[in-house]
Amino acid sequence: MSSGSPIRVLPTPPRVVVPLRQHIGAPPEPVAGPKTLVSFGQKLGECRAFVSAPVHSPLSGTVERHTTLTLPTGIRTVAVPVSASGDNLSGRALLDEILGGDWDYERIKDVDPDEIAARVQDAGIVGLGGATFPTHVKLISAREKGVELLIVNGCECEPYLTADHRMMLEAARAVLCGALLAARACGGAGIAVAVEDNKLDAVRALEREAAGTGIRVVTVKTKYPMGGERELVPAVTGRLIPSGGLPLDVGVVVINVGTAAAIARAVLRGGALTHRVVTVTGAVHQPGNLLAPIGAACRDLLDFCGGIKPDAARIVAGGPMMGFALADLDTPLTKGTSGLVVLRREDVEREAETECIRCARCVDVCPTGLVPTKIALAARNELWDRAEKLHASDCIECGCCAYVCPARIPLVQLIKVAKARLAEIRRTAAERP
Amino acid sequence: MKLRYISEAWLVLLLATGFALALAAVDLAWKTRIEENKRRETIGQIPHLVPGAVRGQKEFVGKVYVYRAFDSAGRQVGWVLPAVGQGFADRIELLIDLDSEAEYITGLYVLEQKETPGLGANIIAAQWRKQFTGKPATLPLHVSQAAIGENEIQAVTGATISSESVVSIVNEAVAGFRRALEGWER
Amino acid sequence: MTDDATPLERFLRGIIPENPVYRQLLGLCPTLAVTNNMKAAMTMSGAVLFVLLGANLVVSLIRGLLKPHLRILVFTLTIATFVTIADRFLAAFMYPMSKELGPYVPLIIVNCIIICRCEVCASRQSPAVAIADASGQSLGFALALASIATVREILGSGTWWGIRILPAGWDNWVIMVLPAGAFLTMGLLLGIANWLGTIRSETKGY
Amino acid sequence: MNNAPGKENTPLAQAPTLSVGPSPHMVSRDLSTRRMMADVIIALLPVIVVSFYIFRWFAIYHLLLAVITCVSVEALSMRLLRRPPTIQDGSAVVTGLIFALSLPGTAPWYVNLIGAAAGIFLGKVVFGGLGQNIFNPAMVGRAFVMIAFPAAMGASGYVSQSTGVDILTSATPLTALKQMGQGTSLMHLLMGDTNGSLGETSALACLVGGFYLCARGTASWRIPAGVLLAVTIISSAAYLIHPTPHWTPLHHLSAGALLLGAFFIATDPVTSPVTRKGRWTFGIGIGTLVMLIRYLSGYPEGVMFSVLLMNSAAPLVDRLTVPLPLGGSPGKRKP
Amino acid sequence: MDLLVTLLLIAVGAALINNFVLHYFVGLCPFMGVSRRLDTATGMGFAVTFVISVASFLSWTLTYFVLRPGAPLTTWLLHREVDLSILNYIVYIFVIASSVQFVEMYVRRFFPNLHRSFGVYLPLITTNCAILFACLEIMKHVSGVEDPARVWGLPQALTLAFFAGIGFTIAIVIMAGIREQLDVADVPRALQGAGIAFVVAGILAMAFTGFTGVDRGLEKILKPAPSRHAASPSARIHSRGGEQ
Repeated sequence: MSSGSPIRVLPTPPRVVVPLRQHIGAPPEPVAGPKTLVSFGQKLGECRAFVSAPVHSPLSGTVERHTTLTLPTGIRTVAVPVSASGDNLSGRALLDEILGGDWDYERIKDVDPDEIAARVQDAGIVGLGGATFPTHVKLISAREKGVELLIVNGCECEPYLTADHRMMLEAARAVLCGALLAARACGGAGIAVAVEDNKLDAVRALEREAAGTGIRVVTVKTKYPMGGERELVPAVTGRLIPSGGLPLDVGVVVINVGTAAAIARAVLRGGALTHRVVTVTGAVHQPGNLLAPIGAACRDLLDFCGGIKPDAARIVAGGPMMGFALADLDTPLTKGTSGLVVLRREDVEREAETECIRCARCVDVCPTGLVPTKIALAARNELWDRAEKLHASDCIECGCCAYVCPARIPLVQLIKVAKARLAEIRRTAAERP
Repeated sequence: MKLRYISEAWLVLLLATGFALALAAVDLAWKTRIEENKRRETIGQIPHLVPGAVRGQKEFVGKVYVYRAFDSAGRQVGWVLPAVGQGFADRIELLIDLDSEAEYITGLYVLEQKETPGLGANIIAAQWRKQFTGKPATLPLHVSQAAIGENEIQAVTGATISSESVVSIVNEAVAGFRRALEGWER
Repeated sequence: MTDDATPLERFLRGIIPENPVYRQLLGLCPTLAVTNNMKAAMTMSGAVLFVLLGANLVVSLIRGLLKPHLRILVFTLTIATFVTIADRFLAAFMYPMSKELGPYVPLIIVNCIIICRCEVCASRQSPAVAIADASGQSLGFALALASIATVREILGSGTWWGIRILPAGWDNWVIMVLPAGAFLTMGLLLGIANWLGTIRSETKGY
Repeated sequence: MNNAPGKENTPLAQAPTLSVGPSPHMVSRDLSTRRMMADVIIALLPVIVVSFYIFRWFAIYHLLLAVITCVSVEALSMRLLRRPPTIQDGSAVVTGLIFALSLPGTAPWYVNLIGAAAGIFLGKVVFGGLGQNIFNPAMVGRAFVMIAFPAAMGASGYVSQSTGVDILTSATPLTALKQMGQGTSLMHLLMGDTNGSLGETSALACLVGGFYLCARGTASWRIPAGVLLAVTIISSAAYLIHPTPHWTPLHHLSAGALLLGAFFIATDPVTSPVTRKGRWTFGIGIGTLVMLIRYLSGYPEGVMFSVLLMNSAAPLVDRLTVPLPLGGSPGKRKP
Repeated sequence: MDLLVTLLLIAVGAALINNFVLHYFVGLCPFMGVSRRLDTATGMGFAVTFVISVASFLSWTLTYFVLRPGAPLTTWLLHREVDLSILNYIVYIFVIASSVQFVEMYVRRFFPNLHRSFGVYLPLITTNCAILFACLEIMKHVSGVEDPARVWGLPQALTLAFFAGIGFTIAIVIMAGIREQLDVADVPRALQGAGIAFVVAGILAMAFTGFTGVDRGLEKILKPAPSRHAASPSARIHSRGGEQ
């Protein structure tokens, strides 16, 4: 729906609320107190822990009193509100600053590999595909373990989202630049960009820019959840990630296209991660892809897209399969928000749940090869050892099972419960010597 | 040590003795009765099965186990051949009566069967068993729907398998007995 | 489960509240195997009554002299003897019934009801109590068997105690006299018993 | 979800009809339990039409009686159990249809009534209703009456097409084979102009409906494939050892309730395994048992028993065929 | 060859057609009691198979040589035919109790792993009627059988016992699988537990009815067709002469 609309820049909002904890790992500590003036790209949160990422101000302005809020993901965090003041880049200038302009492959050779990870950490880059795992951690452990291949994930993680697609079309060079840098940081891995076969224009754009760099552009089948590592890595390399393992275990590291572009910007231009491209789609008047400051209220994005249509019933941060429903339109945009999908009433209306008739559609669609219905039943009856035997912990929560379930059973929720409970059991077992 | 065992075991020994005595008494008192019950069921059937017979006597013809039926004058009037085989549901035990030349079947009695009640179990009906009377023992019998031929038996309604079982048990037993009889007498 | 119950209480308890079949799920093999007609079921109940009475009485009489580690041995010996007597009696005086019951009479030896009563009651109580207990349990057993046999014989043969009670046009449910019918009847009657039990406790409770 | 204090906390009312729900926020609309049951009924139509044509009023009468009985027993039981009514899901109708189609046309009314009631009650209600049952309700009902009324369940007559009114007394093709060694021509088996249970006579009708069901995805194609594979292999092997020109493997495939069973009865999702391997195992198991019963047992046909036997093994099959997660051996979990 | 066929028929009969639990109702207590979980059910099944084989071996030996009317050992010792079959039941129950003891000791000593997996069920087996029932079935074919050709030898007895155990295992394992699935089902309250287990057993018994006659079918295939009635009329008349 929005794949044809070029990336537009959200005009600088008067106020942003930047949550400090937007990633997996330790929360950063606030470093800009209330009433201090901050400039574009200045740190608002600094981190001590390794697995963490700093947070930067997306605009110049004044810090207000910190608040706490709960993100749709359920994470509770301190947030730093900043009121815009002074000069802020906007429009074309901002787009050029972040994605556009000239990206010189030659300069990459001169960058010290250790330097890359440090810059990435300092720029607060996390996985922008939605996982929000701090990227520097990934790069450093990839280098320690030694990887052969860096896959740039150009598959949209969910249906309806087009942010990555537009990114590859409009900023192919930035993406590839970031990929080259990341590969260098990993100790010189080969690079493959994986693009779904419904985005052939992006493939052409990438191939044009990739000429002479040794980067392969690989097309993969368009099939949700191809954006997940567990599906993508086998599709590209033929190697299966072992149960409970990471791509690293098979010598692969995966980064999102947005992340790659952010790496390029951080290393070559010294810019922090302050904006991201967000797809706003569904029941809005002008769906599109926006370059928006992290911390901007979702309301601002929706208003910029012409506002929501009258039959809108639910707004989802992320995609329709795994995203989180917003309870509040002022919820800030975070690093991991790849889209805002406005669903109509008829999309979200559910028939009443009925008994499972064991039709096994969930088994047929499960990309991980699990038996969702049985895990869900085990979870519902609190039979955790049975859930364990059914490999509940391997679920990637893609939601395919619940999507197809004719009995409308909330399979993913039940499996999530089982996963959480099993993790807890494992933790207690580990603590007990 | 040993003494302790005995001191603990005396009760068991006493009880065992008491029980043994009781059992011995039971055995003595009822044994003949039980034997009679059993006899009445097999050999005791002979006077009802073989016309003219008053008593039967156990006999081995070759290796085949059979009863000879005698009339009051002590002449042999027939053979009673116990036979067993697989029915539809479980084993079927039969007594097959043959004339003294083992040439004709003179009767059939079902000792034990567990066929489907109301269906296969109808093989015990006298009406059905009567068909066997007078059938030749020299030819294998067949089950048919209409029973026209000399060696044909009409199936019990809806229970072809049970009927076939009976017929094949009869065939096999009679054939075996006739072979044995031949060898035995030479 | 107080142990100071009077013989009468013991007797009554065995019939419904501690019914060996419906409440304790004991003695299941005969319950299912011999209940395709009333006569067989009642003969079996009689045999169980005899063995249980005999075993309970003997065990109760010698309870003071019993060493714990010899207990099971003595129980088994006693029960096996009484069962043999019952079996021979049937063979001598009720031969067709003895054939019909077949191995289920000797199987009384391992019928859990009897071992259980010897263990729980007779080895601790006076002969009077033990006899009351044995009669109560046997009566409970008989009632359970009768209930199952009634359903199975009526549906399966159209008769009750050999007397035709359903009209001649009745097509017998052969399944009822076969093993499958036994299991199904038992399951459903058990369900009904539980259901009645809950209703009773509910009405008592409020 | 937002419990931040102060002005950040915008009331929901400002966004008129914002609803919150768990992911995934969309569901596939083209499927529901009801739709699946409707699919089965649609797929059964060719079979039903053929049975109307061949058995005339017997078919109409049995189908109506069985469906009415099933639906009313289910409605009644759910009321007795004080559970919400479940008639609207259509599964009782499907049970009734399949049960009726598995009856011989000459079965007396009470056989139909008792079987349908036993099927719904013993096969479904006592387990807690749709989705919980272990055994296929229609087959439970049929087995119940098959064992209870063996005489009435022998298919003893059907209406001849040519005369339209006469009842032709003849054995079913498999009974004729088993008891008299007589074959039946493939054409008859295909078109259904033979004696047998109402829905089983026409192989063609079963195939048409079955393919629709598999194409719709309502039935898993693996189960019928497994059944037919096993039957083909076993009957071919037997044919090679002991050729019987009047009864080839093709006859085995198209006679009796095999196709009806493979496509409509074995594929009952509730009572079959959910894993892919499990479904193959289930189908092959049914096919093997059918051939075992046809060749060896006292019964001419064994689809019903085979389905029940494999139903009973389905939980085990499911348990033994839990697939490994993608790329995983379960022991290799990272701490 | 004939013996092998006979053994095959006994095996099929004991394991499938006349399954101890589903046809004879013996071994119901463990079948109902120990079938809640698959692993314990399997353990129980194997334990029963083991004990039933040992006990049947002992009871066949004792019945054949000592207890039955005209038993060789007794006759040799007492110089006359004595019928000790009144002691059958008492002997069997002690044979069972001691085989359980013996099996337990043996398994504990030599197969500790096995003992861990099903050792706990061994004491429970003493009162398992399936074992006694197997002894009684063997007795039926050994003691008091008038036709010596039909007296069972050890192979028949052991085949019956072992495959009865296998049949028990099949039944209890299937039951356990079903009950594990019923754990997550919404069974009406009054039927939960034993009630539904009985209904399942009933339907299983119905399903196992399908095996009826398999032994007969096997027999037909494996045993050569009964030889035709050989004797010719002339031979018959001839034989008649010597008879009177």
